Amino acid sequence: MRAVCAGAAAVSLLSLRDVRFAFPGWPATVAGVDLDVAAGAFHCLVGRSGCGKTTLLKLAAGLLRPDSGEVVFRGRGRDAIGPDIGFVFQAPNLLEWQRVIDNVLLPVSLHHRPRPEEAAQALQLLEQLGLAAHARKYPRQLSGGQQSRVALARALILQPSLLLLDEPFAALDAITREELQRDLLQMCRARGTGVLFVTHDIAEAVYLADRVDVVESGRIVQEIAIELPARTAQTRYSPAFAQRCAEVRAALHLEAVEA
Amino acid sequence: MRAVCAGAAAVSLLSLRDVRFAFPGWPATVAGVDLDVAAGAFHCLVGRSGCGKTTLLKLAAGLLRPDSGEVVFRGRGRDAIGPDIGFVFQAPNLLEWQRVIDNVLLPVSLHHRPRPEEAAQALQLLEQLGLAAHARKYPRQLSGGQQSRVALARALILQPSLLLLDEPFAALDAITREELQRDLLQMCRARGTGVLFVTHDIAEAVYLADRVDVVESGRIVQEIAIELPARTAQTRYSPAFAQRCAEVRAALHLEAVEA
Amino acid sequence: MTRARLASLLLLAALLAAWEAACRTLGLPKLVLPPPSAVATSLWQGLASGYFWPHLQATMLELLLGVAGGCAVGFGAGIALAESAPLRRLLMPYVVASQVVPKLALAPLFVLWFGFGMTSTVVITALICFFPLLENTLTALQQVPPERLELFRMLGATRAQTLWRLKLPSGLPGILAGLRVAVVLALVGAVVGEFIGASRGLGALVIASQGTMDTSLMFAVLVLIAALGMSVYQATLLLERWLLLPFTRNS
Amino acid sequence: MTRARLASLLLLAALLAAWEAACRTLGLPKLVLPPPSAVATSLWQGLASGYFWPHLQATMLELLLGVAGGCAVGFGAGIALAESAPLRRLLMPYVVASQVVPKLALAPLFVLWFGFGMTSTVVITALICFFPLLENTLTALQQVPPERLELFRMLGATRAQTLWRLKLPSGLPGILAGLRVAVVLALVGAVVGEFIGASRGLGALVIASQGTMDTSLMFAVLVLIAALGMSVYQATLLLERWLLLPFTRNS
Amino acid sequence: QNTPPRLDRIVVAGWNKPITEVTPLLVDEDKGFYRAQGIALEYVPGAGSADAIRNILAGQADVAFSDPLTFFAALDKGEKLRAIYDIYPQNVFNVVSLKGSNITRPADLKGKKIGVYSLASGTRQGLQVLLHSAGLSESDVTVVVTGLLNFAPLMQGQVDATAATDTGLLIGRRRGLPEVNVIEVGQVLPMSSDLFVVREDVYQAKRAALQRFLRGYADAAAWMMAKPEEAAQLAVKRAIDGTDPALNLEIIKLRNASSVSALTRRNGLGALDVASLQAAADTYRRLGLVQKPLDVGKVVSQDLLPGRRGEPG
Ligand SMILES: Nc1ncnc2c1ncn2[C@@H]1O[C@H](COP(=O)(O)OP(=O)(O)OP(=O)(O)O)[C@@H](O)[C@H]1O
Ligand SMILES: Nc1ncnc2c1ncn2[C@@H]1O[C@H](COP(=O)(O)OP(=O)(O)OP(=O)(O)O)[C@@H](O)[C@H]1O
Ligand SMILES: Cc1ncc(C[n+]2csc(CCO)c2C)c(N)n1
Ligand SMILES: [Mg+2]
Ligand SMILES: [Mg+2]
Repeated sequence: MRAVCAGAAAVSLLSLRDVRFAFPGWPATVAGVDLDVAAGAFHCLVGRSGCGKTTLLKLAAGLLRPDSGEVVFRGRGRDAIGPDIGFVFQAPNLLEWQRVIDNVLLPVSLHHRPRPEEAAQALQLLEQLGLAAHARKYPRQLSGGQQSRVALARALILQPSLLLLDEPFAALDAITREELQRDLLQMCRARGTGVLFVTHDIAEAVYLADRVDVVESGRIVQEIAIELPARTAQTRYSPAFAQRCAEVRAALHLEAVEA
Repeated sequence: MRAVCAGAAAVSLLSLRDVRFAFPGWPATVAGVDLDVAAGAFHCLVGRSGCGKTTLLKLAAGLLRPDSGEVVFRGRGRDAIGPDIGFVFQAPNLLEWQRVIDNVLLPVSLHHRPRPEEAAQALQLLEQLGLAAHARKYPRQLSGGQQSRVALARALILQPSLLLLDEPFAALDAITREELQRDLLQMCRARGTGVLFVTHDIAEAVYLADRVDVVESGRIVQEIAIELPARTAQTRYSPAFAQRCAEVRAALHLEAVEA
Repeated sequence: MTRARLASLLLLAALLAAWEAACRTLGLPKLVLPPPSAVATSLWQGLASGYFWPHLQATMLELLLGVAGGCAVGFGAGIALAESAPLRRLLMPYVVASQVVPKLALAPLFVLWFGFGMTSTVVITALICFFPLLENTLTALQQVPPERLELFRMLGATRAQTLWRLKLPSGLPGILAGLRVAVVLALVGAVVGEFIGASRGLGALVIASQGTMDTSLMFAVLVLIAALGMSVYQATLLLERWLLLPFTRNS
Repeated sequence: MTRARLASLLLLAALLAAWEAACRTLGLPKLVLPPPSAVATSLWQGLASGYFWPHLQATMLELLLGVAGGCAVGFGAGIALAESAPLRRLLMPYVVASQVVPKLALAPLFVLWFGFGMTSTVVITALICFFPLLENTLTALQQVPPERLELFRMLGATRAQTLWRLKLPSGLPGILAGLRVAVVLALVGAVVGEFIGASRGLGALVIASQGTMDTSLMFAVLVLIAALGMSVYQATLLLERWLLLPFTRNS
Repeated sequence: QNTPPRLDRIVVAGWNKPITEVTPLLVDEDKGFYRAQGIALEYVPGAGSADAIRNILAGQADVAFSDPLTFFAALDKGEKLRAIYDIYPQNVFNVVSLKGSNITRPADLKGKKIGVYSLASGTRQGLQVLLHSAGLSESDVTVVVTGLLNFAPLMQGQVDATAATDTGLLIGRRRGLPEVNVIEVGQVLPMSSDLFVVREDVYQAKRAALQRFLRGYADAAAWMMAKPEEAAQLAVKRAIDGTDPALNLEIIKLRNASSVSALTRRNGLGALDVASLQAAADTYRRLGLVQKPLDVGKVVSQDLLPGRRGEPG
């Protein structure tokens, strides 16, 4: 699948060119990043806490304006943010006065009163995320992991062509996590969605990504292409998988931790 | 070390006896839990998102009152919550109008104006958590993982005899995470701190715990004793470690995820 | 609930008893402080004879119109000023000026502009009650957590949508605190408006009863005013409880 | 900032010009609406001759004392009522009653109780201005995120600590909105209090100038009142900006 | 039935709410004094004579119910006004003190604490006139504002004397005021208490209607004198403060008394005493209450008065 798109710059969904950003009065947080996400491509960003991943994602989304460099989404500058990007914030960021189902339908209801088929679609999404029983609860009545799944459903409801996900699975148990990794991957493959995915879980990054970008001090210091056969339940136990993981661990200087 | 304490019920720091709890109007969230944490013991709770881990932790802390059963901390009923328990909430829960250092010193400053040596201790803790440069920032100026580390520092500052930690490392990168796992373990060993630690990371649970409790639908369905030699940098790569991980994975029905 | 109400009633009874006793033992002239019994008699007579009704009606109508107008303006202006910092800097001095200048002194001008009768009183009422709502709306709308604002930007929400779907719901508790102050001030506004340019209404009655130094009648009217005030306040509380249901509901 | 101020001044100039023009072309009698030029003359004369100063001083002193007293009471009562639901149910009706009963009607009695001179005006001022602060404090203290409350319970904080270290700081923006309303109302209270029971102060001056039909003098006094109001409001804004620094500071 | 004749609308601006004192202005529905003259009468309230004058200046009303000083003050400010009817030729103001305080002459007021309704009220001006007659001024006494319940501080001993009106004193007595000394302002300055005042242009444009209005008012006043009991009963219904018919009757009797003078007995109700008004204007100028000299003869008109014809037989 990826081979189809790889070469053509024209299908690049999102591209960042030498993007720099500093919070006023502080040293640069993002210090010159070049990045391309093609339609259907799945990029993972890994890096130490505080290295600038969230800031990079917000720059890509147009929530922050770069001090220099440019961010281009579908050929246009990132001034008009639209519903064609799904964003999952690092914290769930739900509206506490709306029920789960209404939180999920929020992107729809900003355009029109949700139609029954859209409500059904939202319910199905919740079902898929294991939250069908919680649709009429308020966010305050959910566990942490449940809230983060609601946020994910909200980002997916409009079937955007680009997903920017900031540690969406961090609060999930291993089993839910692996299920959702599988489902997300299937969905993005099927729809040709481009994804920029921040995670701290190396296995997750390797399982999901076509390419893992290692961020350090606001720069992408290494780009690791992950060439694995189509993911199956066995992928995680294959030697190739373990080797890719080791590569990423090495890029993160992870073997250096002493007891 | 654990062998010293294991047998004696007298040194049980925290014990829950047939604790049950339901949010009013909803089915039981915690449905009969028995649990003992001895001084110096390190328990990990694992289980699917929404299974009741946070609720259980809050019951243990006395933040929620059980519908039936009893919670005993240091031989006393859990009516008076005191500073002898360090609690890390699932979300960072920092005071947004106080600087990082003041957030860390909050538990101290509720007793007296922090003395210089206490401020120094807080700074040292921040240093250890990789946040020394951020001590005078406000929480809104920190990344997600930095915020969660501040919350951890706040829970540790009073050197409590019991730590209740709700996914404290979920927002951290692998390298920081492994460093902090090592440091936490050392610290708790040295001080004889009892720990109840919620995590979704199986390797983390196995690395840290003397015992992993698997929670399912508000019940502890399996208790897996982890008998490994003292943890070193090599522990994670030992076959024994892999085997314990597999055991926990099995208990969590994790191998059942199909592609 | 019933216990609190009981306690409240008991306290009231105790206060009244103390007041009555003070009047009797100190031998205070009625002119200085009428005993509650005399006030009660006046109140009863006024109600039974129908003397109070047209005045009560007039005041209630003015109150209603004034609250409606004032709250609409206060809410609208609060939104406008919250959304536009230049507008705020431009207009806020005038808003403050409109508040500190005593309406009592301007009443003749209102009469000049709005004529006699209800209109000027309604305008005074609205003018008095719009300010707390404005201030609270202004503050509440600016207190939205920034990450929610980012969410709405991300969703491509228009400014109006961000306002209606995010800022207003999340500022609701603060706005409603302003509303509570506003309805209470509105009644004061209506009554004070009637002091000057009205020949009807509870305010006119207060002045008239002062003119005949009928202090027990005056107190009876004040009791009516207080009762009216408490009912609108209670109504606001009910409205508030209903509006805040999504924030409190647990099932 | 300077641009906004410029715009504000321009607007003021435009309004004044329109007013002056209206007075001249419509031939409105000076007694009804004096032209700004006449008001300016009166204002200048009053200031230059020193006629206004003692009155201004009196009003400012009353305002200061009234605001201090009213805010202390409003803040204290807001805290007490927020902390205790039974107390709230018990006392809130009385608080509301104290607000809706027009002080102007009670002023003669206040004079009897507190004597002539400053005290009764200060009491009226305090009585008028405590309510918005109370309501906003009440609301703000109850809006603390529950997880922060859990944190403080976990830390074994006493009730007082939870109040001072958590509820008050986190409710500060709302409380300060109440303060803004309170200081503005306080000036109204001081002026209205001076209508009755005082022979000094800007309120007394308003009434006196009404008596002599010196409308331009009355407007000049109203201008003074408005200026005083705007300065205390500005002072409150500065205080607010300073108090909210921890919420806004970025370096 | 005949179609009713077209009525001319006349709006009277009062200095107070529609109270018992002004019953002649409130009973048209029952007695038809004004309808009979082809006048549709309306009453608009005010808080003080200044409001009444302002209301006619602003065109909100045709006729103001104003005391002379307020009238003079408006003339002094350059307004074109005209007095057309003397409502109360008697001075109704007084200064009241408790019997024991031995204040019987204006000179006794020196150094005392004296209450007035408000700084804008006629009571204060009355006090000033009295003080002036004794060679004193406001600075020789302490003036305090008491509001309408002005006898309460007197009874409580918070003031030594209080400036009031005849009806105020009457009501005060009914509310428990003990024995008092009364200094009447009329002793010093016998003059009118209230006039009907109109704008010069209204005077010119609505002469006929005003004349009929005054006839209606004179008839109403004459009726109130002839049938005080009936008036007291009607006030219960029409006046905002008329709940007590017995009190109404006493007030009405006082107002009846202040509505007549030697001059009105000669020339009919409403006759204006130019000489006493001129004396009052001169006094006020000496008091500094008006600045310019005033020729009262030029601003009063007797030509709309009903004359003796208006008196009932
Ligand atoms: N206030 C509430 N009212 C009703 N149900 C609630 C409430 N709070 C939590 N729950 C439910 O209780 C269950 C357990 O919640 P809890 O937060 O303990 O889960 P958890 O094990 O910590 O999950 P996670 O790993 O996602 O944090 C969840 O299904 C949740 O929906
Ligand atoms: N408003 C701010 N002002 C100053 N510095 C900031 C601000 N926001 C973030 N930072 C700093 O910028 C750096 C990058 O933050 P960012 O949130 O992008 O990190 P991250 O890579 O997402 O980390 P994490 O994995 O912990 O979420 C951090 O060191 C943080 O302290
Ligand atoms: C009978 C009678 N009693 C009182 C007044 C009231 N009054 C007299 S002068 C004055 C000051 C000007 O506002 C006021 C209010 C009146 N006019 N006529
Ligand atoms: Mg981040
Ligand atoms: Mg949880």
